[in-house]
Amino acid sequence: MLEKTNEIAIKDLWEELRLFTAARIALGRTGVSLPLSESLKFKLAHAHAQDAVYSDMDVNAIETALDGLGITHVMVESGATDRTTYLQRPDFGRKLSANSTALLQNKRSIQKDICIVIADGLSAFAVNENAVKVTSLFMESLSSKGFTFTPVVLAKQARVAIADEIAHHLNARLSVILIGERPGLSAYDSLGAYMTYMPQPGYTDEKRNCISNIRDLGLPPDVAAEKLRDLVVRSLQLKLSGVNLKDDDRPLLL
Amino acid sequence: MLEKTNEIAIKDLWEELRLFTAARIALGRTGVSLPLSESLKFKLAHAHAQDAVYSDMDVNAIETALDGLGITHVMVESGATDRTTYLQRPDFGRKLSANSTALLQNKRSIQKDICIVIADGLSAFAVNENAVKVTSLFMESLSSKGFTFTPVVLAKQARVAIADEIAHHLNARLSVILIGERPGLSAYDSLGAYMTYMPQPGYTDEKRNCISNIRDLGLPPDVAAEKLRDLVVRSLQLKLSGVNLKDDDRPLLL
Amino acid sequence: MSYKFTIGHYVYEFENLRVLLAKASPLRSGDVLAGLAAASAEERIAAQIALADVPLVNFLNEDFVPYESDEITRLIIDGQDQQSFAAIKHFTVGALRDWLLSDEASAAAIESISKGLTAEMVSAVSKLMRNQDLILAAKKLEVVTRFRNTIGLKGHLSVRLQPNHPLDDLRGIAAGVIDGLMYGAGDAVIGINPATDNPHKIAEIIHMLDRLRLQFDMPVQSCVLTHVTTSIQLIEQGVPVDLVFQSIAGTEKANSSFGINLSILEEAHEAALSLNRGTVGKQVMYFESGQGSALSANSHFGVDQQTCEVRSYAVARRFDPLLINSVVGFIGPEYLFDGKQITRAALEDHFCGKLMGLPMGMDICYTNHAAADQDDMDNLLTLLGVAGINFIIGVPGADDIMLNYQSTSFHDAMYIRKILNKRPAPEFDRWLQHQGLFDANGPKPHTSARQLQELTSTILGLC
Amino acid sequence: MSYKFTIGHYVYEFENLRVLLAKASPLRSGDVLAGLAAASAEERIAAQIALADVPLVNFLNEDFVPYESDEITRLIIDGQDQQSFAAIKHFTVGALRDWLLSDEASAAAIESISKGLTAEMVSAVSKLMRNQDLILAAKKLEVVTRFRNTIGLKGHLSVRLQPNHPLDDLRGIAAGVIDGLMYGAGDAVIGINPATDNPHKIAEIIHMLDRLRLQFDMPVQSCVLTHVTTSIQLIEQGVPVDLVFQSIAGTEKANSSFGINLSILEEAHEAALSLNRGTVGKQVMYFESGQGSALSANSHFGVDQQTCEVRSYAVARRFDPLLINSVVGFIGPEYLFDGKQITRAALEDHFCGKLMGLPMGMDICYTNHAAADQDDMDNLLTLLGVAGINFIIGVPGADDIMLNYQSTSFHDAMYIRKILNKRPAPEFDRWLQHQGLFDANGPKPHTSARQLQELTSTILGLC
Ligand code: B12
Ligand code: B12
Repeated sequence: MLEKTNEIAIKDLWEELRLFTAARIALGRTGVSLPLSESLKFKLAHAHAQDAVYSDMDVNAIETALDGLGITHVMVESGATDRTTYLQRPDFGRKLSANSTALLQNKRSIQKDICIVIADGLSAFAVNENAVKVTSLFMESLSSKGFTFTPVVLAKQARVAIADEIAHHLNARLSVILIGERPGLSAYDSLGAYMTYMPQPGYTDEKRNCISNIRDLGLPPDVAAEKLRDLVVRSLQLKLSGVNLKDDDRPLLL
Repeated sequence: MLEKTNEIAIKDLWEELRLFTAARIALGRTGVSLPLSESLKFKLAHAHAQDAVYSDMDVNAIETALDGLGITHVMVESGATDRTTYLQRPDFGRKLSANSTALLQNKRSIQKDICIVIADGLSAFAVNENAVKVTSLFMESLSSKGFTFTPVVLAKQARVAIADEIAHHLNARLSVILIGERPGLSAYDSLGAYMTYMPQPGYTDEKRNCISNIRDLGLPPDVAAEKLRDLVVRSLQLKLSGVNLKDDDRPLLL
Repeated sequence: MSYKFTIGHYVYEFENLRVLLAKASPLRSGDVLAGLAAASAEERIAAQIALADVPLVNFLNEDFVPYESDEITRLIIDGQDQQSFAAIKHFTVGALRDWLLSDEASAAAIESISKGLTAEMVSAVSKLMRNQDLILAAKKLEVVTRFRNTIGLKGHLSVRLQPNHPLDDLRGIAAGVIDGLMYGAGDAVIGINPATDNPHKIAEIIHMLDRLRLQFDMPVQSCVLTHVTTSIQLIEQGVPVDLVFQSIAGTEKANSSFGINLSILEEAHEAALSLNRGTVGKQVMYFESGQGSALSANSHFGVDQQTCEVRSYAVARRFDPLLINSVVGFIGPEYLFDGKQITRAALEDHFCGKLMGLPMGMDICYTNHAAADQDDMDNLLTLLGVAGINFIIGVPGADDIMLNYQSTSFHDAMYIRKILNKRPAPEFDRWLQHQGLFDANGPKPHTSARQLQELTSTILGLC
Repeated sequence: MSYKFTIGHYVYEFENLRVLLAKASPLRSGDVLAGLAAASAEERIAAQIALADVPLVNFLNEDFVPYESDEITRLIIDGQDQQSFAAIKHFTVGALRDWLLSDEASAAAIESISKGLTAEMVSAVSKLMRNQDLILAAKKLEVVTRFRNTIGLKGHLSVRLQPNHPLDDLRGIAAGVIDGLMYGAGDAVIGINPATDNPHKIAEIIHMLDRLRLQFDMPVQSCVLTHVTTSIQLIEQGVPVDLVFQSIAGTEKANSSFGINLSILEEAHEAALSLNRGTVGKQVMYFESGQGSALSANSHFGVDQQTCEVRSYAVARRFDPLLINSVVGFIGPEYLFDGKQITRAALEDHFCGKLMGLPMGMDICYTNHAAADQDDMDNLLTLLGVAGINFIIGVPGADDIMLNYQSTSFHDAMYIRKILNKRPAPEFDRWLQHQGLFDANGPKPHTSARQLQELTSTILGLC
């Protein structure tokens, strides 16, 4: 692509540094400007990232995978009925639809430790790629230690805060949401994990912790599952989440 | 309005020149900038001019007025079904809808001299204000001299070029369209008159002549009717219209 | 010849250069209206990538509008200068873009190849450029023209004074002229759009403006923007015409819908030159153009509206104009929908015109049926100022009460001169200072009421 | 108190100042989302006209968020300086706008009244200003700050080097730092957003950046944009923190959703000062803000998003920051829908910040769910450059691979410096020239491969 245009631009002499980062470094220049080849690659990536916002959660595949792992699940939707509404009304995306609220209230059981929510967020791609992997590794490592789980909840057209309402209905001590982060130019498949202790509808972000950039070329799903496990365990032990709970890589006492 | 803000701006010393023009002259300044009072008046006028684009032709009133004058008329519409389509598809606005085409073909009679079209164009306001007045004065002066007319055609969602198709169907030697010019900030009721000799569908502007800015504070309707009369008579005499027919105020030989 | 680019598994194919350029165009309503626009963002970028690799020489072998039937195609092809082209003959369109922005491409270097470029090459390269590229490249270029003053020098920005009146009332026009002069406008031209095309009326206006100029010994030129055939007629009658104006478009057929062709323009050019009225120069033509005019006259032949526009610059270039501006937002949202599209088109037009060697100005404007407002105009004005535009339009209060649209005002002109530290044309600047209207910083705060009284009554006396 | 304006026969009534300001705001999606926006263009202008006639003193008697329950309201009201206010006490909001643009309002004159203005007055006046007014007034002001270099001088433009990495990999970050330095970025700050909030990791990054600075004797400051509480903890542990960062918002409740309040910020400010690391100055805070954050945390109390934003500047002003920028397009289209809204908001934020006496920069940016593109950013960058912005963001290739959005690039920074003839911060400029990376015209064409090899391996060695 665009080989023929590259005769004029000045190359940067530090191209080898690309080894260390996926960032767009050492792009060269013509005068002070970006060489055309880079400018056009950027535009193409932009078109694709914009498409990622409109990608759909592959509910079938996720449900089949969870079934295969023997994980029970339930499907809900937010108050945003479609993508356009979702983008314009974040407030709708933070709340369950009336139907879904009723559904969950029916499923309420005795208190469990953890409620996991898988949500499309701003990139269903990310969820399709990475959510099941993180979920299964995370659940596996904690189930074996005796932690209990509500069914996994799949949420469509959802924002981060919906997890607290969901977990509250299902009577869980802690909510974890795996949600598609907004797609970037280079990373359109990045997952974010957010966690709240003793979740309540209406909580804001100071009550949450976050692990971000989960994807193969970022924080790999297996490492993310471990970090999430440590964070969740510490939260349940210290009975808190949010700003006062700092990420920490010292060994956990389980 | 805004008296209190006017303490700081520097006044222009030539305000009396406003006698000669409705243009926004002698506005004063603060530094090099427009005083706020003028800036806000401008914005308000802009909001109103934008509304004028969406004004509707008052068909009832116009038909009643024509009836009162004993002028026969017929109503047609262009290929643009609504205002939004009209604005985006000028090509539709230049052509009759299928229904209207059929209607006019049915009304075809022996050749007449002149076909007058009254069309909303970009400001129905303008048409509501001024079209009947120009039409009646114009027809009066020429009927008495023996010129013949097709029925007056009211056209909705129309562009200038539609007149040539209409007049062609009705078998007229000359088309005249009175159409709402795009609304300006100060003049949102200005009418344009365009004329074509031996009109054919598909003609472009070199074949037409134009009299513009018809409104009380521009070219008053009665003067416009006279100018239009002279132009039309000269066109029929010289058997031409468009760039080679120049406006001329030398006396007419009728 | 067809052009291709593959993304993922999908092969985008473009049947010829004309289609390729249309699909590569940044989104605008006119191309959508014409059915020429790319169907998706991805297709648009595929076209841009394919276009980047097209050798410039291909443009010499593929007509956009048939050579046989279009005199503008003939003008472009026959006028293309092989010698200027030699240095860039091996370039692709993409290489031309990279070269234009390179340090090597000085103003002189670019000027030396300008005549080798066809209108379509210029249009093509602009489609590959971001807004900042269009600004940066245009800023390098300086196109200076002269009639009674010097327009287009770096560090200067001129203004057309446009005091239209719906009845062509002489005193109404004069009132607008005074307003503009007080604010330092008029150095590009004092240019009136007449409401009528009545030759007597037009002659009257021209005479009045000439008296005004002589009375105050102003180093300015005037123009009444009537149809070129009317101007020719007036020149024959001995009316003191400074500049001849005409709207132009980019195909023979579109021009014929304007009632003109190259030989009429030629005739006008010669007529105007024959009067020999310039003092510091002999550039006597004033042109306006604007994206969408060919399409609106149904004579675009499947060529995208920006390429049609640049073809009209080929017409302008032929007649060595003193001034040319695109009327970018004037024709309406049917062709440029909103502030974003108007802005993009304006930056393209300015860059393309300058690259063609033209003294580009701009009517920075919008109509009331478009999705645009004063904020959009402020932005665009600032951008074009940075890009080094030769002149802008000055209408009292930005509101043209005859043409019914909003352009830039005398205040806008003062803003852009102040914020970018630009001066009027040097001769006019000196005149303003000499009259006591301006000092080194801009308009003087207190012209005395008496002095002003005299001035205005003298002027009204000339009407 | 209620405010009224009548148009035709319709009386528009606005129940209080809070509502009046919201209805007078230029259209933006966030205010529509919040149900605060004007219902029509006419209502918006009615509100602006009514607002123009409101005496400034009214703002001292009407709370936007209750004084009792909001510490930011208390900060604003208690901090308002009556002495500075005296000179403009009799002004209406409209008069303030006219005065700011008048020749009388020199930079010094405006500075002398700045502390008399409340955030809400500043927000109000900006709503009456067109984009060109916002540019012109902001350009008058010069806010200069210092830590290891001097930022904000006229004729200069600084860049925050933002080489984020999704794993906080030290060499990955260093690679981005090298790329930026080569292109002359980094004089505002070398500022990393950490992917994690792990304090050990963050300390590692800070140490690495400090070694880098010392090794090359660079007159720059570094910052890791972690939560303020983490920075405090790190300072206590003796980690060499140059600047303390925090995101701030305009209501107490919104800040508490960020996990902060004024006393935490106070503590952070003192902790950072205690290290005494600045050489040419002691301004140690770096803040970011952005329209929409209060609404998104459901804590806007019916105040329009721009007024909330300016209230966050009252927070910033309290802590004498070295740097502050709005992240204008970062939060998304829910709050600023497209390029037009982002542009307007950015010009407001820049002007309002400068009028509050703050060293405003801007993260000129957009997300992939917004209706914006590089052309919009080029335009906005150019406008803010003309308006005299203190600093912009520099991200490799404009693509932040960790935060997932597009900001400006090192190339963009070179563009704006070149086209407007701006230089980096003087100390950094000298350093760049001394290192042989820059000459008087900008980046040097040929840094030798050997020299470069040495440089990069030294830097990587520090990781
Ligand atoms: C928009 C406009 C244009 C646009 C038209 C493009 C378009 N597709 O809309 C452009 C920039 C191309 C243009 C060009 C010219 N225009 Co013009 N234009 C106007 C304007 C501002 C608005 C017209 C309007 O609102 N129409 C209403 C809508 C509903 O009609 P429409 O079907 O959408 O648009 C058609 C008409 O506008 C027509 N049209 C536009 N201008 C002219 C001029 C003439 C002489 C004719 C016959 C038709 C015509 O072209 C459009 C397509 O068919 C008027 C001023 C006014 N206040 O009206 C001047 C105006 C009509 N134009 C005028 C002139 C002189 C010209 C030119 C001859 C200038 C020149 N010297 O070259 C050229 C060539 C016109 C031609 N023969 O094609 C004069 C006419 C004076 C007169 N009494 O004869 C006017 C009154 C302005 C003026 N005083 O200068 N124009
Ligand atoms: C957008 C964004 C913001 C916006 C949020 C506004 C909004 N309404 O969307 C703003 C600018 C306000 C913001 C602020 C901060 N953010 Co933030 N933000 C992001 C970003 C870029 C995208 C998030 C996203 O796509 N969410 C997905 C959509 C679907 O979710 P949503 O429901 O629409 O949005 C919610 C979340 O984004 C959440 N959120 C945003 N940031 C943070 C940070 C934390 C710690 C938490 C718990 C929640 C949270 O707020 C939104 C409303 O509830 C991420 C980076 C990334 N790659 O994901 C960083 C990111 C999540 N933020 C981060 C940080 C550190 C912060 C701050 C603490 C910075 C500071 N020092 O003040 C502040 C305060 C956050 C808080 N406690 O409220 C870090 C978290 C690091 C970590 N592992 O803990 C991230 C990963 C970026 C980074 N590395 O710097 N942020």
